[in-house]
Amino acid sequence: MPTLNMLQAINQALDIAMAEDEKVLCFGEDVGGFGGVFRATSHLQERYGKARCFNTPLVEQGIIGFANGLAAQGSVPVAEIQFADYIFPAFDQIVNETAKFRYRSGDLFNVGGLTIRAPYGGGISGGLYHSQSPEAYFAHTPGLKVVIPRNPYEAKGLLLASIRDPDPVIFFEPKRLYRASTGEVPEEDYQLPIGEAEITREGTDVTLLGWGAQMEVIDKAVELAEKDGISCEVIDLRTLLPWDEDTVAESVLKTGRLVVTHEAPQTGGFAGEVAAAIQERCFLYLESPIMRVTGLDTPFPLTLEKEYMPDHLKIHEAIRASVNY
Amino acid sequence: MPTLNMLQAINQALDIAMAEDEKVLCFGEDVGGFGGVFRATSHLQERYGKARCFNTPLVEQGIIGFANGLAAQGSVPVAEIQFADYIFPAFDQIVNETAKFRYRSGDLFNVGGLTIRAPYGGGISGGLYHSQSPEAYFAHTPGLKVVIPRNPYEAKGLLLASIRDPDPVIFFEPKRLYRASTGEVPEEDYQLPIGEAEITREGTDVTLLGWGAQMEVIDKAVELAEKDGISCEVIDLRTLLPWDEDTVAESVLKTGRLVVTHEAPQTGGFAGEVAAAIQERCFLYLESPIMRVTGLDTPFPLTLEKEYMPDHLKIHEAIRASVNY
Amino acid sequence: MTTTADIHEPKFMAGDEFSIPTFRLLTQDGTLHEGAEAPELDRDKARHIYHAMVATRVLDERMMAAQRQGRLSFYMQCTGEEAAVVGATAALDDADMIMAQYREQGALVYRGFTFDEFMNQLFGNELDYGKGRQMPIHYGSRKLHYMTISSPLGTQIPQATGYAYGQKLAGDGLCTTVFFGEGAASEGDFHAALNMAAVHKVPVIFFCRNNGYAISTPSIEQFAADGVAPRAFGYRMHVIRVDGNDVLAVYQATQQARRLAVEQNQPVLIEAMTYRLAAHSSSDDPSGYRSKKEEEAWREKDPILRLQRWLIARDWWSDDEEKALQESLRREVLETMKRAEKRPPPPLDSMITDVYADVTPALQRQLDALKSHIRQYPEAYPKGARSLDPDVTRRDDNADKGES
Amino acid sequence: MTTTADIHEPKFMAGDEFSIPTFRLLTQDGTLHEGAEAPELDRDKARHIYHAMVATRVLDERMMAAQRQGRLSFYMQCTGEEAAVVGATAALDDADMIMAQYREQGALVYRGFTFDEFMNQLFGNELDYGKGRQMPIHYGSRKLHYMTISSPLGTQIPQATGYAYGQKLAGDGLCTTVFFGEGAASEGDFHAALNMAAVHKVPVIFFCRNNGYAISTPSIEQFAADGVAPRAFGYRMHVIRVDGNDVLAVYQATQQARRLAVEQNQPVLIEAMTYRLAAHSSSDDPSGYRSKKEEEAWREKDPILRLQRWLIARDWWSDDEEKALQESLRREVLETMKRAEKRPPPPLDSMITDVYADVTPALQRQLDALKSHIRQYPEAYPKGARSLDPDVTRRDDNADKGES
Ligand SMILES: Cc1ncc(C[n+]2csc(CCOP(=O)(O)OP(=O)(O)O)c2C)c(N)n1
Ligand SMILES: Cc1ncc(C[n+]2csc(CCOP(=O)(O)OP(=O)(O)O)c2C)c(N)n1
Ligand SMILES: [Mg+2]
Ligand SMILES: [Mg+2]
Repeated sequence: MPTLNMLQAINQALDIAMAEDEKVLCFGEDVGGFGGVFRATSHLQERYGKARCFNTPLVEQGIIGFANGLAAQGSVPVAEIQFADYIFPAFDQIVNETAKFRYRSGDLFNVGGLTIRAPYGGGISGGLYHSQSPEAYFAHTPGLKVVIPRNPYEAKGLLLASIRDPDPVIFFEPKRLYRASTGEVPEEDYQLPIGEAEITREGTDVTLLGWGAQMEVIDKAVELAEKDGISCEVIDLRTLLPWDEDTVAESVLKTGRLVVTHEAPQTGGFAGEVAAAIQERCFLYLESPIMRVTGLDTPFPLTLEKEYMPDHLKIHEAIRASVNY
Repeated sequence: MPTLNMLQAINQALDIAMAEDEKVLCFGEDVGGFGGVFRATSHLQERYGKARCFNTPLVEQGIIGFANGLAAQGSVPVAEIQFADYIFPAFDQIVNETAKFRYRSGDLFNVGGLTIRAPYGGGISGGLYHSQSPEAYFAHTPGLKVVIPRNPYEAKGLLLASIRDPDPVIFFEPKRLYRASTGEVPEEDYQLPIGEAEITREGTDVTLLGWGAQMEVIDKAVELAEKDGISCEVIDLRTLLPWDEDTVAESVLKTGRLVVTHEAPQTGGFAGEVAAAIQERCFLYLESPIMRVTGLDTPFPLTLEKEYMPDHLKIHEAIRASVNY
Repeated sequence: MTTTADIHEPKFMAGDEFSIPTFRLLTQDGTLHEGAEAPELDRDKARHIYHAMVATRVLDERMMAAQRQGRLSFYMQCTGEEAAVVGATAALDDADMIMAQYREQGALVYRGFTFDEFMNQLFGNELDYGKGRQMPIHYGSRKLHYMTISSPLGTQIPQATGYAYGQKLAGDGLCTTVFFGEGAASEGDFHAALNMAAVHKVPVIFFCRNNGYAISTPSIEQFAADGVAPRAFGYRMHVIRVDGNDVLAVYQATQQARRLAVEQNQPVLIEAMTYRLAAHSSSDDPSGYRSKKEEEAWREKDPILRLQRWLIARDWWSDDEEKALQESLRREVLETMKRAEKRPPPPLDSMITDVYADVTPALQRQLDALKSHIRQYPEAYPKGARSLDPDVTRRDDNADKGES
Repeated sequence: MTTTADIHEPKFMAGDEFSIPTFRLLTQDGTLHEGAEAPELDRDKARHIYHAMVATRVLDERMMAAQRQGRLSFYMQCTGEEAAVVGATAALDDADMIMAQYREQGALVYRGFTFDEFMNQLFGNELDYGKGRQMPIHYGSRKLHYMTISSPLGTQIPQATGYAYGQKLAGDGLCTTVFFGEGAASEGDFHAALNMAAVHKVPVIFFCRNNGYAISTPSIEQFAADGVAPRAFGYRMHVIRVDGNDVLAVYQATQQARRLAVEQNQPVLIEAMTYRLAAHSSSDDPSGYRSKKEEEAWREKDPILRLQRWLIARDWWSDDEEKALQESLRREVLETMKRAEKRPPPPLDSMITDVYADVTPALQRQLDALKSHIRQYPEAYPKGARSLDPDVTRRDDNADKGES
């Protein structure tokens, strides 16, 4: 199997989707001839023409408004927002329109064909506006699906599934991993399930839950914890909305402990949802409080980014605190 | 003391703030001569002139962009968004700009003078787009303050405090109570503290937490519960960001039980944050899981609104479930 | 990049260098303006247009009355603007997509949306295609190519650009027409939509109803420019301003705009100058912000009367027919309203369907919990409790949902 | 409401009826165009302008080189656009607010932002006014009335309208100038800003740097119109298009725009036609989307050389002075860079200050927890661990933060 980085895997998924279905279109700022500022859409315009892969004017609310209309018409738009930090001008189109299109029309119309791709997350010296993790905003919005891959293999399979999913999907790509994460990726077409978490490591003492780039960080923390003799079960949530409560709850019923981590600020972050739901379902089995290892409740910093990040050391400490509670 | 409804109390607060400080300006769609579609800004243009109270063009992102600039200049804008459902076109200006203005500039510039008022919430047969409770989106945004009053007295005191607060405040007004909630309101200028929850009823068996229009609903549920012999402590959170964890935690340490309620959909709603934080702080004292009574994870419906709402009966059932766990 | 001339003295322009005239054909008497020629329009089509305008007016008047009586929670009239919307719709192919704001019921009437269909939406009953989820007036019809209305203003404008781009790729010779008010044109989405349409050469018609007001805000507080039309120059887009109370002019302008859109992939902006004769909605009282005198002046420009006079002059219409039409329409409104009022609400399950294509396990759990709660307190939730009763025959959700 | 003429035949306009000329004074030789007159500009001011343009160029070249060497994480040049920004700034009152996009370092140089101040921001050290929170090039200076840059595009445009409205109410005779690219002008915020400024008669100058590209996107894929200037007609706003590489023309146009803004509360749109000669940023390589030939053609229109020739022709500048200036600037850049690199990072406490006016209890708890964590692993957080050391003398946070 060829070894690809995450960008190559994403590019391959787009290529497969466009080759298979001429209704699939890719567009966004600099997405056309240039292939996107991260080159995720490289060569797609060459292969599928300017009508199907193109630059848009610089207006995110327009990109998603346009994409909503296209999807309603029956096309399968894959719209790129250049950085997740710049998805907010499109917030109204996403939260009031995309998310509610099918419901409000009684399923006369829907924008299920829509996929929104956006690089997100920190660790690249991006400061306030090239580092944000806005997933929790969208995970509070019924009607959307929110999907985040942790490595190239997952990226390809989940992106293909997202494009073909009958509901609109926001696909956040951990940009820190774009070139840093490499792995074997089958050349052929395959899909990974949306709405299902994956247990990436089995263990008995504590459950670790994360998504995206945090999975790598969790793995490093788990290595440290296993040296302390703590057996960790690791879950990649993969889909934040609708999220796979059952898999997480079953794991916690077994381990009795849960640590959830994300880069976004703690207050109102998605770890809160997980903690709330799991304490309710697993109350009598919990041996220690569910812990959250997250970004600080501040905008994203630059010089002190390392200090801000929920890194493996902080997660390791949380694992210890959870086990020794 | 005169009896006012919530709109009159809000109008009085704006009047006092404008009379006291000529830097205070009120604007928004239909806010000028007409006094706003709910008449919250009645007579302000007459009294303070068109330069200080005026209609804006119909563009929420412009209203808040304009307000951010005004606040940075040293004015004290009170911008109205006609319905909270229409705040999303301004999401970028609020989340990327308002919230981060002071931090990113190292306090060279700030928009602390800004207050954004918006009617929110259901119960008025408004369907998807005149009923939403978007507070959780903003409560996940460090740099903002989010304040919600439960009655006319609170509305006046909290709004005056918000306008004068050195940080930007989003002030959500439970529109179902605009005319329905009446009460004694002192004529003079007074302020209520931002960032402090209020215990509105003391009790020993279970803590009930809410904000805005849900406080009235909680009170009805508590009446039922007290008939069952359950002693309820009721807390109005009042400020969602930054929220008063200490007051809630102290109460739960005493009662051992917590029910949180809001109208917004459950997943990713602010009750999740409260549950996550409180289970961590009060773990050993909790006698039952923290329960959430919220809207469904759907857009807001119309005909079946009553079924959707987290009403007193549902809260009463949750109280029972919590106590009988 | 630009290729314009040079000047060596600073000279500011402000758009007063040119002006955009108003295209008119019919006078209020029903005669043609001097030099004007009527568009090709046969008797049947002219009567169809007229019938749709009158039916819209009757529906509006009756439903506003019903709202005043407390039978309906909310209503919005389009009185005074019937010519703009019906005239435009008549110029389109019936399969062209229409994306409306909320004051375009005339387009639906023209395309054959029945009073029953209107009523089911207005009363949010079990036959409402929207399953009782949105406020009254949020109509939609898939079979009539009329996108379900959404309350947030302006959002439909870039959606129309996208929809039409899809139509262009599909190559089916259709276009999209999007209606919006001069107020909504202030939204950022308007700018995005027109610019993208011009850049990507999209077959879309942007139809602005400039009716003078956005709720209480007069258009002079909405923009400083001479209307919305001059904005087209900023996108290098074709534009025409038309008398919105002149159905013949609107019809002809839209017909030609459609040709530009479909044959040349040229988006077009049409600004129809008209007036919102009624209140903004049943929640509004315009006496707080405009004069009776102003309203009167516009009432004299009634677009329906104008067309009627033209038809009568051509012997295409008569007073008797008018009387019969008015009566039958009124009767029909009352009958359909009664039917719709009596229909049961949508079933409880409709609370969680259509959030996603398939109901998620979490939503199913929430519904199940809600159902057992309602079983405990059936009197508190009369609408919901209905569908718990196993005797209630539930309609097949998928039958006749305006699909075809 | 409009007051235009009537027509009785449908006629579409598309803005080709008029065109917006380009205002130019200086030829590339440094001579005046025929019929052109130089603006009033004394020797000192002309040299100040020239100095600022050259200093900006030198700073850009050196810092991009430093970035290439890995000394700096990121950089953005404004090469080729110095005349547009410095010329405009020179025409303003020094107390006028400037809201920039990110390619307007020339304005700061002109107003006296020192190389030390630039470097402290670029290296995000403890002297950075922004406390090391934003990426390089996000400068701000309160004392120089230069709003701290924010990366989201377009957001500063309506903010400028609001700021200027406040200035108008304050009655201090000042205005706001907001700079943005032709790409950013596609954002919805642009539309909001210009419309609101025209309606509310706000003393604001919208200065569009049309440099042909938004990263890789050429302006023909950004808009179909002849540049950004014609949009002004849509708002009934004064507009002028100017040769952005002609500092005299930019200076004079801005001077007159400022007069319209401050004396008549007329907002003005200025479109400066120029070219982004360098890459978009240090992360970009333009060879993927444009030709060397195109770049060469524009390199010949160098705005600095053009002004230099004009100055030399008037005996206001000499080759010797040029040499001395270049040398001293280069030396200064190197010295200040070295100083800034060596400075420590901002203290740990700066992680939680300025989120709110006062640190909240929750944030204090988060910082305390972070501190004890760092105490456990000091080697893992070298920057943070520094400020735990009680020996490190921490700077008074409030001293000299560009306040006055
Ligand atoms: C985004 C958004 N903001 C505000 C509103 C509230 N609102 C509903 S209608 C209206 C006025 C619309 O005026 P216009 O576009 O001119 O249409 P008209 O009512 O005149 O037909 C307003 C402000 C809304 N529905 N959506
Ligand atoms: C809202 C937003 N969207 C996207 C970006 C990413 N981005 C940064 S610069 C840029 C191009 C800007 O082009 P233009 O406005 O013409 O300015 P120029 O770089 O040419 O000076 C883009 C797309 C951003 N910073 N903000
Ligand atoms: Mg209107
Ligand atoms: Mg540019």
